[in-house]
Amino acid sequence: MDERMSMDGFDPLEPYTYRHPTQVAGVVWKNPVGAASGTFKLDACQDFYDVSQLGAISTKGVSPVAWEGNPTPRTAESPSGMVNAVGLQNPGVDDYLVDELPRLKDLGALVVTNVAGHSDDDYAQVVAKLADSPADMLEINVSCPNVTHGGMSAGTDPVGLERLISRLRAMTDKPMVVKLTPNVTDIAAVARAAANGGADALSLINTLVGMRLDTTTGRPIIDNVTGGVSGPAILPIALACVWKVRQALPEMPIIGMGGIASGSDALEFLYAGANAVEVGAAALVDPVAPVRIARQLDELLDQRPELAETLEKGSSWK
Amino acid sequence: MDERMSMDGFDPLEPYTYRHPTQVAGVVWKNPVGAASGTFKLDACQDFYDVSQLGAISTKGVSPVAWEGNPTPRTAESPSGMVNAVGLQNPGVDDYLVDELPRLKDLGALVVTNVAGHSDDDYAQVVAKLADSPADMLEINVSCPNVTHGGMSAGTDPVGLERLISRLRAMTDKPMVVKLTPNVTDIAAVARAAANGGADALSLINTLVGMRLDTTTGRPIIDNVTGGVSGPAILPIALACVWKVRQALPEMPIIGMGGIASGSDALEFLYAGANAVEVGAAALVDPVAPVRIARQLDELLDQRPELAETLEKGSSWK
Amino acid sequence: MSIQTTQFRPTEQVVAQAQAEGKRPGRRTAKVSAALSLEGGAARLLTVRDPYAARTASAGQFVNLYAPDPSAMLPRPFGVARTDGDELDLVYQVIGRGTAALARLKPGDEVDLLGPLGRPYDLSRPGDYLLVGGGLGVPPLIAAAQALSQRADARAIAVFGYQNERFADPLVAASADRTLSISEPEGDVITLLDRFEPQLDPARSAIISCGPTAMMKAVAAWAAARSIPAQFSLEERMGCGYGACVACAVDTVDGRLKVCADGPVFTGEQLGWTNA
Amino acid sequence: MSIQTTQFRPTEQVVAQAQAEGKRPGRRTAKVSAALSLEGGAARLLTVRDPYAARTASAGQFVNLYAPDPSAMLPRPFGVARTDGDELDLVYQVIGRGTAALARLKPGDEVDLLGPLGRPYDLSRPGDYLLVGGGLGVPPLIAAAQALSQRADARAIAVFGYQNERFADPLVAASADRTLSISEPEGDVITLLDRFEPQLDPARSAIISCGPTAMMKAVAAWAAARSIPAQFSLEERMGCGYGACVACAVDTVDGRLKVCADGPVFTGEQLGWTNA
Ligand SMILES: Cc1cc2nc3c(=O)[nH]c(=O)nc-3n(C[C@H](O)[C@H](O)[C@H](O)COP(=O)(O)OP(=O)(O)OC[C@H]3O[C@@H](n4cnc5c(N)ncnc54)[C@H](O)[C@@H]3O)c2cc1C
Ligand SMILES: Cc1cc2nc3c(=O)[nH]c(=O)nc-3n(C[C@H](O)[C@H](O)[C@H](O)COP(=O)(O)OP(=O)(O)OC[C@H]3O[C@@H](n4cnc5c(N)ncnc54)[C@H](O)[C@@H]3O)c2cc1C
Ligand SMILES: Cc1cc2nc3c(=O)[nH]c(=O)nc-3n(C[C@H](O)[C@H](O)[C@H](O)COP(=O)(O)O)c2cc1C
Ligand SMILES: Cc1cc2nc3c(=O)[nH]c(=O)nc-3n(C[C@H](O)[C@H](O)[C@H](O)COP(=O)(O)O)c2cc1C
Ligand code: FES
Ligand code: FES
Repeated sequence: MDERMSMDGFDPLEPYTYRHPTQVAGVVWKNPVGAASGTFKLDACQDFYDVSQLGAISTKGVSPVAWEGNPTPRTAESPSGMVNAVGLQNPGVDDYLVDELPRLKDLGALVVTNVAGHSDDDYAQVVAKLADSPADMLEINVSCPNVTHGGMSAGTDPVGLERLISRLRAMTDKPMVVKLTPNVTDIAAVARAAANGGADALSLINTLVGMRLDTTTGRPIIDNVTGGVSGPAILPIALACVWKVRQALPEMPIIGMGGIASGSDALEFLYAGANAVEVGAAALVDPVAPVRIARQLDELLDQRPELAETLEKGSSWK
Repeated sequence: MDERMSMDGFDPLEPYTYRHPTQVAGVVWKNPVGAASGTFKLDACQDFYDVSQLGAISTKGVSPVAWEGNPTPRTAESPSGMVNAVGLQNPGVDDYLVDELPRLKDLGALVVTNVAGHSDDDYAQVVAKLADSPADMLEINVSCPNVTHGGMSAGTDPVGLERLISRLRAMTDKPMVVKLTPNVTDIAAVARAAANGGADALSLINTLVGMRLDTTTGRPIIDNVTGGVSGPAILPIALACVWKVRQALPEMPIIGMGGIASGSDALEFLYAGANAVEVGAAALVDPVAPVRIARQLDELLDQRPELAETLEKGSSWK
Repeated sequence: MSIQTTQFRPTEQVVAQAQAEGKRPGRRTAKVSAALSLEGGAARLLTVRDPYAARTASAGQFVNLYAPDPSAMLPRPFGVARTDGDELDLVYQVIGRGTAALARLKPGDEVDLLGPLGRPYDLSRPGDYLLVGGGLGVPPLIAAAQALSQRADARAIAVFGYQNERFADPLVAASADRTLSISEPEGDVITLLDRFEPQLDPARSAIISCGPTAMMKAVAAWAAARSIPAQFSLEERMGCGYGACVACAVDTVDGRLKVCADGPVFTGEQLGWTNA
Repeated sequence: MSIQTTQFRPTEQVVAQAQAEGKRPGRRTAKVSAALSLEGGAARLLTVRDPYAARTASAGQFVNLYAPDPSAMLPRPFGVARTDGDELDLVYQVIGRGTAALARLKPGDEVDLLGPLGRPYDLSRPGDYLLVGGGLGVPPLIAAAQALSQRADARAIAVFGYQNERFADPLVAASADRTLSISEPEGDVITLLDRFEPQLDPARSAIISCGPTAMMKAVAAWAAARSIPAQFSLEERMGCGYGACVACAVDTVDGRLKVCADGPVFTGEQLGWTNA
């Protein structure tokens, strides 16, 4: 009953055989729990656990060239959450192809490469370079609130999004996931546009636009003024987004995320209609959180054979 | 330093003279802190404090006829927040005019009457009946996510909103506040539409669409499936909305709300650009919270003479 | 940059101020006097020192406890189970996050509370009261037994149904005139009521009940068939617990009422549970 | 319906498992051994029992503490100030919500922690170390004094500037060869460095520093003018503290690096703080 006690014996390093795999757009994940983009770094995380234990690893957004990101401060706390404006700092796709990606594959990880851009051409350039790479899936991030051009704007306009995804679709056979923003009036409309463009799966949600101010100075804490809110605070909002998209697109594979901090939270996303989930902010405050959550979910699924069966279909409660 | 201790001597009943009034659309509030719509009921709250102590009282949405609201369960918890789908249960405007409104006025409260509708005609009917009432301000709620027609849909379409507000504007001289939803791609566009329609002030934010599921049954906790998320969890999102609207409309009076639980949170909204604030969910978990927050803010404003001066203008950090 | 939903406000101070002004005391911080596990963990007993709540609560009323965890914001309502001077007892089960956090409280710790809240059972008539409870519905009935034990003109017969462990029997037996109980494999409260019926004078009896809705409806039917007046204490998910948010609606013959402020106690007539 | 960001995981168990596999231990729960106020409340000392962190931390490294309040999610990084067997000392000031919650911890309470994190000061050269600290930058320098006190070939001269109360003097004096300190009305660390200069042999000296950026830049200029190698420990708002999120970027001659994982200690050269 007391959850605090329930993982006393949890050992992120002990060999563990997951009993409940899932599938996302035909790709088998050994368990339904992945690391979310931007909250996983290979060098940092492999010190704490074996990265092949996760269902998938979604890497930090990669852009055509190196991006230096936003000035600091880049983060602020909020109740049960955090606001970040990293601004997609990354060494660029060429570096990614020779460094992080091969190392991740060598370690046995299932890799979802997150693709960032300031323009349609940017996305196309990155996808072109990834088309023959060992990446298992591509995740097109049209939902980052922290870059001035491209980023979120690409994910708020269904017409532009469908055009972008159609273009990228033609460039690769890799399963293509489109990552959606919740900062829209109708997420189902955007999801449909991504589907029409040829998305094989959707991941949601990216962060919500938010800010904090310092009441001693009266100024924003984050240099970028606004940032993206993540963490448990956004859990109910993310669940509603997943549920709405599942209602609109009954067959579309969905990777759910937003505030997941326990196996029970992950299970809630599966009931809302996700086929798999990813863990973001929770991994920042405990490096081994994604592994813990994967084990907790595995145990919860043992008690729910009916759900395990339909897992790959995205079994919402309806 | 330790906030826990800072209000040891707080006495919601002790006579207290507020030193920092504000103005919203020409109406003087004795302090910048009001009770948010839907989280205040006269019968319940006056047992705990003198309701004239607050800057304003925003009453529960009133509709043309009595509404029975949604079936239960109507609420679920979320991390640092709650989801509700009350569905605007209220006894209707005729009852309001003879019962709650006169009683509130007799007690010396400054009353912001929140107006609900399923259609433009509904809103018009209520505003017509309130035009000659003793209500100090009207707050047009075009942002409730928990009713099927009208409600939030009215607040997501700038064109329809401008038309609605223009129509209501012609019906009354009362200061008219339009309450905005954050569930839109561009809140500034909606704010501009309200301004063009003739809004004297804006209040934001209403709740964000969210849901929770019961992991023992796999079904939604709330009968209405989705509801509106409020409480500290939404604080950073609300601050960003206020800031964006303040940037778009430098002169528009703004009543800020969303997750305020302390005087310091209230101050943060003033820095983001609000002229006044309202307390919602925090009042549900401590009846006297709005009074406590008003006192805390009053003390914080003592140390910020520069802000007190510009308070009535909505002094954002820029 | 504060994000606390409350402040530390010692109960004595809050209450003294409120009473001086004729207002009800708001949320306040009280000390835990005792925290025990009952009958191998079937339920827990929490004793809190809050003179105001302890001295003013009537059977059927409840208090809001707030989890010692600001991220679990909403109130946890619990029926007042027993009062003793400045202290009140709550009997509860660990269900989710909030009750798990409450279960970690130790004597000397602090817990925030509001109340007493809601309208109590009407125990004004003399006669025999059948206190019919199931599961975690028993706490207010323990309080009723305690109240009735002070009276010469009334008797309390506890009729408790459990899933397994009969964790509340010792608590109610201290005050009730008789304690009948049963657990699931053997039957339910209707089994007990049927057995007790020969000793019952319907004309001078009343039923007060609390427990799962299905159980209460069965009790209502049993009572209606015998024309015994019955009162029921309802549970509903709450937003505030004191009447401000209308989260806790229930349909009654008087319209949609609030469980927290118009109840939690309603008569069988109000609920329309009067068909035998 | 769990919404906890962590689980209770006793430090011994987490560490034993990680070490057996050659991994670093993740977040874990440690016991508080002591919690004191220093010099009339200018700062607080928290002693935590975490054998792994205590036995592996080097001066300049930090640990993440997590507020005993799930709604304050982000880590609170604190420089390790002193270690003693299985225990480590942290010296901190109450700034906001998280440190306020930490200040309520009592001996016997539990607190979650991660670390040690980051790269330590390089203390490998023999000679004189000037430990130049300001305000709440002094904790890692106390650790440096402790480390240097174990060595025959090095001396530690603490040069501490305070706003008011000289709260850390007794802590550093226990290990430093000399302790110079000053508080604001009288001057700053540059005042002290200037005074000390006659006794200084720049060729066999090094500066290690931590404190407000303005102070460290002044120290960097002072050091550069005398060709004394200097290392600086930076502060930045963090998302994770262990290198996963890139929230804590700093521009260096080697490009944009992470304060938490590539630092917090950087040389004056790396920071480009080499103009006298
Ligand atoms: C008037 C009243 C009196 C009650 N008296 C008792 C009692 O004496 N002993 C006892 O064990 N239980 C009692 N309950 C039920 C008790 O309030 C819930 O078991 C408890 O709130 C669950 O909290 P949690 O944090 O463990 O669950 P969580 O699932 O974490 O709670 C999440 C939210 O849902 C609410 N919730 C969950 N289950 C219920 C429920 N069954 N009823 C109402 N709200 C719920 C919680 O209050 C909280 O707001 C009473 C309920 C009401 C309405
Ligand atoms: C490497 C490093 C070592 C540090 N060592 C010490 C030390 O030994 N003693 C000490 O008193 N302080 C130290 N600090 C600063 C300390 O981390 C902050 O004072 C503390 O996090 C404030 O937390 P809060 O909850 O009181 O403030 P809040 O304002 O409630 O914190 C909100 C968020 O902002 C972050 N934050 C606020 N101020 C700072 C700051 N100055 N630096 C970094 N993050 C901040 C918090 O970590 C938290 O994530 C160090 C900082 C860093 C980066
Ligand atoms: C520090 C940080 C950096 C992020 N960077 C990216 C990114 O590069 N690409 C992306 O698609 N999402 C990024 N995200 C969003 C997360 O992948 C995730 O969608 C979001 O944080 C919600 O999940 P959570 O609440 O579990 O964190 C980032 C989130 C955080 C907190
Ligand atoms: C239970 C409940 C009922 C509400 N009812 C109304 C309403 O009738 N009209 C309205 O405009 N807003 C309503 N709201 C929204 C609040 O007024 C407020 O905008 C929102 O909750 C955000 O503020 P908070 O986080 O402080 O609660 C309601 C909120 C809650 C929690
Ligand atoms: S719970 Fe808020 S009115 Fe009953
Ligand atoms: S704080 Fe996350 S990388 Fe440094």
